[in-house]
Amino acid sequence: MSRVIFREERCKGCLLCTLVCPTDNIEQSQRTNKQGYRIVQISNGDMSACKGCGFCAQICPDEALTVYRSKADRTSEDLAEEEHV
Amino acid sequence: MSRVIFREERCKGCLLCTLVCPTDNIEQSQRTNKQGYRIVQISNGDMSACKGCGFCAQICPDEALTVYRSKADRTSEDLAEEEHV
Amino acid sequence: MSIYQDAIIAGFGGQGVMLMGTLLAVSAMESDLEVTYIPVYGPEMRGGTANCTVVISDEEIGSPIIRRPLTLIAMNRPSLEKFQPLVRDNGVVLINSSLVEPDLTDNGRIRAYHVPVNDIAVELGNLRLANMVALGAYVRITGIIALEVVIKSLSEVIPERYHHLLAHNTRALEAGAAEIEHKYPSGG
Amino acid sequence: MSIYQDAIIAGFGGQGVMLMGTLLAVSAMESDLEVTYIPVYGPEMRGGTANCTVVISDEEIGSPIIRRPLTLIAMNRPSLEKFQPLVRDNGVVLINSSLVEPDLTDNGRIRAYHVPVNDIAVELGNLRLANMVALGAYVRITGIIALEVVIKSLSEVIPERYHHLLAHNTRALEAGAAEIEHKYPSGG
Amino acid sequence: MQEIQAYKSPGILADIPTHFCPGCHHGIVHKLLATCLEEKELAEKSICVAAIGCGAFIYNYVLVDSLEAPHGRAPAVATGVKRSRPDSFVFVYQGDGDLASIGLAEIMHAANRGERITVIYVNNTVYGMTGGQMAPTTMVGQKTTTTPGGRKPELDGFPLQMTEIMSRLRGVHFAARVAVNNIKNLKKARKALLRAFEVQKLGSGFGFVEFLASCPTNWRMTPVEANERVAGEMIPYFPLGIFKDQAAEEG
Amino acid sequence: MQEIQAYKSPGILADIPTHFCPGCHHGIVHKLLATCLEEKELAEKSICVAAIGCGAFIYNYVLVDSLEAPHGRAPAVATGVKRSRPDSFVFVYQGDGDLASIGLAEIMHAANRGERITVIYVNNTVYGMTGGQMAPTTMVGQKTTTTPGGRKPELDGFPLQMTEIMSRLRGVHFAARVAVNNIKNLKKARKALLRAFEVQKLGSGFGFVEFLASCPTNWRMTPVEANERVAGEMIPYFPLGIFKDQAAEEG
Amino acid sequence: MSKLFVKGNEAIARGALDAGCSCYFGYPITPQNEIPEFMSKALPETGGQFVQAESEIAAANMLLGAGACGIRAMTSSSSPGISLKQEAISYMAGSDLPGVIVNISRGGPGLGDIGPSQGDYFQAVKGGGHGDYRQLVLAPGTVQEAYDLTMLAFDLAFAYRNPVMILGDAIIGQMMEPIRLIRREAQDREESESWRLEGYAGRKPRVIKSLRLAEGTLGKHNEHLQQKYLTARRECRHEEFMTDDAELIVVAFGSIGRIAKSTIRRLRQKGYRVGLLRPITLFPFPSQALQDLAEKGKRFLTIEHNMGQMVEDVRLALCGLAPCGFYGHLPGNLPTPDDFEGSILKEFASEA
Amino acid sequence: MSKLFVKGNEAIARGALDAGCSCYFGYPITPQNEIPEFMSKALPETGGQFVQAESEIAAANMLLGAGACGIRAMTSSSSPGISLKQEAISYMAGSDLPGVIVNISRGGPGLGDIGPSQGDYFQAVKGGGHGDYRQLVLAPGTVQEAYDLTMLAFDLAFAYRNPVMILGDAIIGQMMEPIRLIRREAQDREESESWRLEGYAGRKPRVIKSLRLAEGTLGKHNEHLQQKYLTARRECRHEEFMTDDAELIVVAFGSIGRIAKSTIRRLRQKGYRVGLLRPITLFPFPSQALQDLAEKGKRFLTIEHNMGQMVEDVRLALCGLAPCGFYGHLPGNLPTPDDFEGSILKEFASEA
Ligand SMILES: Cc1ncc(C[n+]2csc(CCOP(=O)(O)OP(=O)(O)O)c2C)c(N)n1
Ligand SMILES: Cc1ncc(C[n+]2csc(CCOP(=O)(O)OP(=O)(O)O)c2C)c(N)n1
Ligand code: SF4
Ligand code: SF4
Ligand code: SF4
Ligand code: SF4
Ligand code: SF4
Ligand code: SF4
Ligand SMILES: [Mg+2]
Ligand SMILES: [Mg+2]
Repeated sequence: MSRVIFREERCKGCLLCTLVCPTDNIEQSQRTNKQGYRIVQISNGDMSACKGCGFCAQICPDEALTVYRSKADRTSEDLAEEEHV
Repeated sequence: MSRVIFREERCKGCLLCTLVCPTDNIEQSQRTNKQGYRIVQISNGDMSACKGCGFCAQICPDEALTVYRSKADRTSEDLAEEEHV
Repeated sequence: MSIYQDAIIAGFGGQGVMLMGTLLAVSAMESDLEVTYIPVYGPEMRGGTANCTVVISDEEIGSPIIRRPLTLIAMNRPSLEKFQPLVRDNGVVLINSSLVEPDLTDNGRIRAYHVPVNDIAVELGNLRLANMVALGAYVRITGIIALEVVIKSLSEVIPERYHHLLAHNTRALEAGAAEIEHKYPSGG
Repeated sequence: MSIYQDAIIAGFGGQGVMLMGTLLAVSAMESDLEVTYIPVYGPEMRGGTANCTVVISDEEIGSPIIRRPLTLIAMNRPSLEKFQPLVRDNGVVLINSSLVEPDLTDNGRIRAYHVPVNDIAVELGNLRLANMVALGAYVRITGIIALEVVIKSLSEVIPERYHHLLAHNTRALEAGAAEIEHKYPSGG
Repeated sequence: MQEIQAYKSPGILADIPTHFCPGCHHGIVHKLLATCLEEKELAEKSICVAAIGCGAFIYNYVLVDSLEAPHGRAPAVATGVKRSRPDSFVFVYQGDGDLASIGLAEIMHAANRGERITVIYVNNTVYGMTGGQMAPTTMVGQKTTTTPGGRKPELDGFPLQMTEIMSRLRGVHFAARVAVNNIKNLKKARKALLRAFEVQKLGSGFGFVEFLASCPTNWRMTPVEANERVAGEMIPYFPLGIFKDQAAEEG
Repeated sequence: MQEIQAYKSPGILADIPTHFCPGCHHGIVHKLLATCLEEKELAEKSICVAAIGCGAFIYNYVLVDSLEAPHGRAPAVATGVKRSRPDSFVFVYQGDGDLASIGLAEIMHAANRGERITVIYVNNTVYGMTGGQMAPTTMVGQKTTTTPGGRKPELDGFPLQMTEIMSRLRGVHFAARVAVNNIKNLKKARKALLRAFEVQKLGSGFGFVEFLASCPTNWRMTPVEANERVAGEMIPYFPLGIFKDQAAEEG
Repeated sequence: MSKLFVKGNEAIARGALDAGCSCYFGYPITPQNEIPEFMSKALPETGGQFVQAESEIAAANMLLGAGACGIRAMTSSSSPGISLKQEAISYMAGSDLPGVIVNISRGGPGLGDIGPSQGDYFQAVKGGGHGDYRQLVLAPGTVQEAYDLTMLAFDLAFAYRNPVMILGDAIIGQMMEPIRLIRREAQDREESESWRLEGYAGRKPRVIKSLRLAEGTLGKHNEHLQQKYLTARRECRHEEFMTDDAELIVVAFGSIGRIAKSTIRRLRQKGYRVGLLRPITLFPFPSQALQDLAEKGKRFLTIEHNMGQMVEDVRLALCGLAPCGFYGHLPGNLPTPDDFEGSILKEFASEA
Repeated sequence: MSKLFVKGNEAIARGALDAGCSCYFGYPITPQNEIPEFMSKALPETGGQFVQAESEIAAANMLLGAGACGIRAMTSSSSPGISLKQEAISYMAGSDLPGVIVNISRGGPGLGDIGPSQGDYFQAVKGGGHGDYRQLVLAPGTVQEAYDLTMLAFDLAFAYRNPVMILGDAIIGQMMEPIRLIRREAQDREESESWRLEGYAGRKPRVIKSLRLAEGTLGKHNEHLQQKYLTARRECRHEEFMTDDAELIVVAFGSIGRIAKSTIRRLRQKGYRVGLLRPITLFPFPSQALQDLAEKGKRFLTIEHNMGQMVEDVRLALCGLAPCGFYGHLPGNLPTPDDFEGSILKEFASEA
């Protein structure tokens, strides 16, 4: 299972990560961080859908996300997809 | 017969008039004016070739020429030519 | 002695602190007092905190800039941390206790008023009214301006297209004032 | 007394008056004298006349600009008309008599030298040498510099690609000097 | 369980919060730029010329030797830099107000001279830093603080398409327009930027990459709405693509 | 014998000698301009904005209300004039150094805004007034006082083709390149200028006419040689013609 | 008439409109953006023209063009942008053209910051552009004055056919205060009739230019300009506060003048006999007022939000009659009344 | 070494080359065109870079870029062009960047003429750009000095990391005189090593900028700049001529200084005890030298080719110790020694 780590204090709640996640794995939370931003969280607290594609981390303007992709998720299809988009 | 009048003191001897005269009616003279420019004159002092087309006056950057075109010279060919060049 | 009051009003960008400042200032003007208002502006505002300074007096006002204010409205924690140390001894600090823990208050040195303005605003139906709750409380504490004048001035500072919200704002101002009367009966 | 001479050199744009000035000045430098040279420049030069000023001295030179020169070389009529009135009383005026009628000369006030420099140059085979003829004459009249130094300095002011013309220029300088010796045996 | 990091923060990107507003595309462009510099091993020899605009603080985030240029003049400053240190890698980071308004002469002349520099041009159709005034790129009808009734072409002109203008100058050897509004465009942007860097390494001419970017704050939109406007309104008028790649065309 | 005057000096052309060098095309352009102003009966309501260059003295020759603009800024000055007095007829007279170098931002933005002005642009591939330095239009290989070895495109860039650049801006409603080196071109130039004037009268947009011109002095040529260079070297790179005529295209 | 609560920037924009300004040319820069923003809405509504220029240079040159048409027009910017306008301002002075330029200055040099500073005094007063010209410079200290002086600026610009600068700072520009508007008669359309450009119909063509090549003409023009500046001396304006019995006079302009007033009030309460002279016109400079006070035996302390610029004009005015101390508040640091107390007390101590 | 007969402009270009200048950025303008023209030929021959910029603004900003790389570089222009460089100069000062700017000034304001004038003194010395900065200003009076001071300008620019201006006029630029060249050792490549940009390999990245938003930083920088300017006072240079026994000291700079010398020589012959103080550095200004003379009881007359600019610095230096008269030769009129005689004699009469 791949993992997404949030650095909550860096999140500005822009939701761009939610737009690019192919599995709708990220959603807005009810919490605000110290800066007053409404941060995001794993949808329903369930990490299992995450493909570890890293799109969320790539687009996050604030480097608030780190994605650890498990080898298992690294299917050849994913790789192919990455190449062709 | 058409006539070309030179205002010698205005001529700068650039010779552009000689380039556009369809009848080679203007040439450089040996004389310099007060400003030190070698001025132009009617070729061989013979005005008869002049068609009165006014090209020389049109191009002269220094308004040194005045052309009086005699009615006789105003042939329909000339007019046609003027329109089409 | 002559009338004099100054205030720093500070909070997050979206909390409407600038509007609080202008409303306070216009109310002072409508009370025939001298008043100046100065905001921070520019890239400093971006993302971070916003603040403004209001000076009210019955005499010509010299400086619009106040390094050590008599009063402070802190709408969030960073604002309290930044400005509380600057407040003059025995000065008034109004704290948005919905967002700021009470133990951050410098109780010995200043006079602190803890008002849960966010919660009151949410109760009134709109979190965005928190600023008006706070201003209502502030006006009641300091007594520098009559609450009625503040309410009357609302229509001057709120853009015409939002005038349908005037009643809500009025209620929020009143709720803030009421909270003070209730919680700090001796204060203000 | 100390050595001091100044000159305005003036003519049409194409007559090479700037070259005369620099050659005179470099010759002075080569004679271990102090010297300054200043040309007119910019749009004023366009089409119209050109002129420059040379000051030579054995002392540090203060002003490079001379309103009332001691000497004048007038290569054409407009130059004479413009500068002759400024020449100091008893000053030297060298006139290109190929282009300027003698009756324009202010004979009573100044010392005039009429030299047909164009004609002499044409005789030497090239009208463009007129400036050197004039300078040769000037040097002989004023005696401020030795002709030989001028001739030696030629190679410094004439661009290398024209060095095949050095001999022609030398001849022109000499012709100018000779004309003065011949025509004004007492002068110089 | 074995894991790899799916996206690695480039080492030259400072690990500090940015001053950008939530969802501002400047942040994404910064990341991409840093990534590409590292990928091409250019960071150590880079000199960044920062223009004035919300991107002015790039030196706080992309940690290479950096220089601040007066508003609009970054291409001239970069010319001075590159001519002084021809072996360094010189890139310029400019906004649309900076590049296409006050600095139009400087960008066009640096491009026309074929200065061996790379220009990263962030077009967000507005003056971001100063609070949302009309830019030369503001869309027709777009409301800004100085076009309260929307941009009117009869008075304010039409939005300038800089990549098109740049690509027609012969000194320009690479010109592309890209976006970072989704992963697909982000990848294309990366390729274009790498290619622009190569052009400078080849020493042949000027490289230009226009980034379409959002400015949620001054567009008065949420970051998500702003992100969508890039595709919905900007790309139709500012088409994406590689407009010129001289070396590729020649070779 | 009955006679007519074959060419009439326009009345608004001052009857005084010009400061132009022998054979300089500025003189011809001045005449043409004056003729066209009279023909369209525009002189009385004209405001001429003179740029800095050999044409700066136009107010001495073309006798209309005139204003001097700082070097390169004539289009901005003219914008101020036209916006203040929209009923006046505003034309600008600029050289290639003025317009295409220091003033590139101003001309492009005035054009892009579609200011209702007419720009007469005299391109002689050189800085005339200051003594023959390289201009943005100097031809590749052309020797000038600042390109002693000839213009080198790798260092100095390629000559800018302004009419092409202008005609691509949407605010521009008329753009043409003409020459005055012979009678045929002179007539075409007249037509183009008249058409540009009409565009301003229509109030639709910006009009631009580029005149290829000689500068015998700084080309170090005789006037005749210089005149020939226009056809021999300039026209091949700067092709003549009407590049844009919006009204004609639309209607 | 009732009061309006506005920013200094808006007060300037309103002052311009009420003075008959019909064209505005500007380019965004903090901290003066409220001026173009206000104008972009207000001018088209009254038939005027708002142009967001491509740069400060273009804006200044548009102003030159409008000035030549005899139109009341304005541009505004802040420090770096004002530096870019210097060539055009010099041309306007050289061409006897009116126009109003607003500098809501900020901290420098370079990009500096966007806070208040008075670092542009020299540029404004001695002429940042080339050549021997001056612009009239007005320095408001309150929002009301920002409004009033902007109106005055237009009148002076046309009376003297010269550029006039409003020199404020971020405090003046950003501060809000109540102001009272002045209703003006419709603008005198005749004021420029004798020289403006509008097409020569019915008269001889006019030329407006600064190039003066013919011998003697540029010299004559420079003489004419000097004469103009001498005449303009009658426009001197300043405020005095508690100077009558003061031993020490603080000289300070603009926002610093008003902040210093707070300090002075406080020190008066403590018994110090200190007063204030606040120059309102920086050019012409109120030298006479200073001399008058010096002759009464006062001492002087100039306070500026810079490293010492106006103090030179103060010293030149005092001309040895009295010494003048200086306290420079560092540009980049916000000034408050507290900051001036020490230096004033020190100045008291120094000679007392 | 033998002498060379060159124009002042060429002397400046040669001085730059001999001082190790490897980049030149310029834009044509009379009367300084010989500088770029010379450089366009000479620089490529020595492996340097000549760029004809699209404008004076671009040229100044190229200079800023080259300065940041620790390269010896130069730009040159004349009055209107120098006005356009003010923003960049302010940025250079604000970023502690070296660079040499040459102003061969001409008559103003506006387009003015192309003749000599000293109308740009204020702009050069008080700072025509925004903010509290100064550039060092050197004013040659001879062609030799034009060469020497240009070399010095580069040394000072790097010693102080500050822009340095050579302020000449059309006389200095166009005049030809013999000069002696100085052969220099190859340039010290280390002078900028501790701060220049070249890629961060082997060290930490560097940032060169003038923006200072964090509280206190801009203030600190302004303090640092003032300190720099105080230190620079040791660079004061001036020439004295026959001051020892003089009653009256003429103060004049640049070409006017040398022309006044002619007048003084002439007056000495007539028995007048008049001397000359010619400031060579205009900033820092040789105030001490003036004070020293004032203390010896001399009187002063400032002569300038403008309407009165340096005279303010003279009066500030004299500080009431002695009065200073002024004669301003009209910009636009050529100055000759005759022109100064009358005013010197008048000054003599006034108090004698
Ligand atoms: C000479 C000058 N003029 C104006 C400014 C103010 N200013 C700062 S940033 C900016 C424009 C920013 O817009 P853009 O270049 O589009 O960048 P963005 O912030 O949108 O990324 C302006 C006008 C300045 N700093 N200097
Ligand atoms: C700000 C400024 N920079 C430079 C100049 C000097 N200058 C005068 S005319 C000119 C260029 C003229 O060239 P161009 O525009 O091509 O006109 P031309 O003389 O060739 O017709 C220059 C650079 C100036 N007057 N002002
Ligand atoms: S790594 Fe991919 S799948 Fe997982 S949360 Fe991020 S975007 Fe979604
Ligand atoms: S993209 Fe980054 S900053 Fe934006 S919501 Fe997601 S984690 Fe937060
Ligand atoms: S009028 Fe025609 S034919 Fe006669 S001289 Fe002139 S050009 Fe020649
Ligand atoms: S065109 Fe005019 S100026 Fe030239 S030679 Fe002929 S008459 Fe003379
Ligand atoms: S103002 Fe716009 S461009 Fe600037 S940081 Fe915010 S969103 Fe980004
Ligand atoms: S220099 Fe060239 S452009 Fe200028 S007048 Fe002479 S020929 Fe014409
Ligand atoms: Mg932008
Ligand atoms: Mg040209």
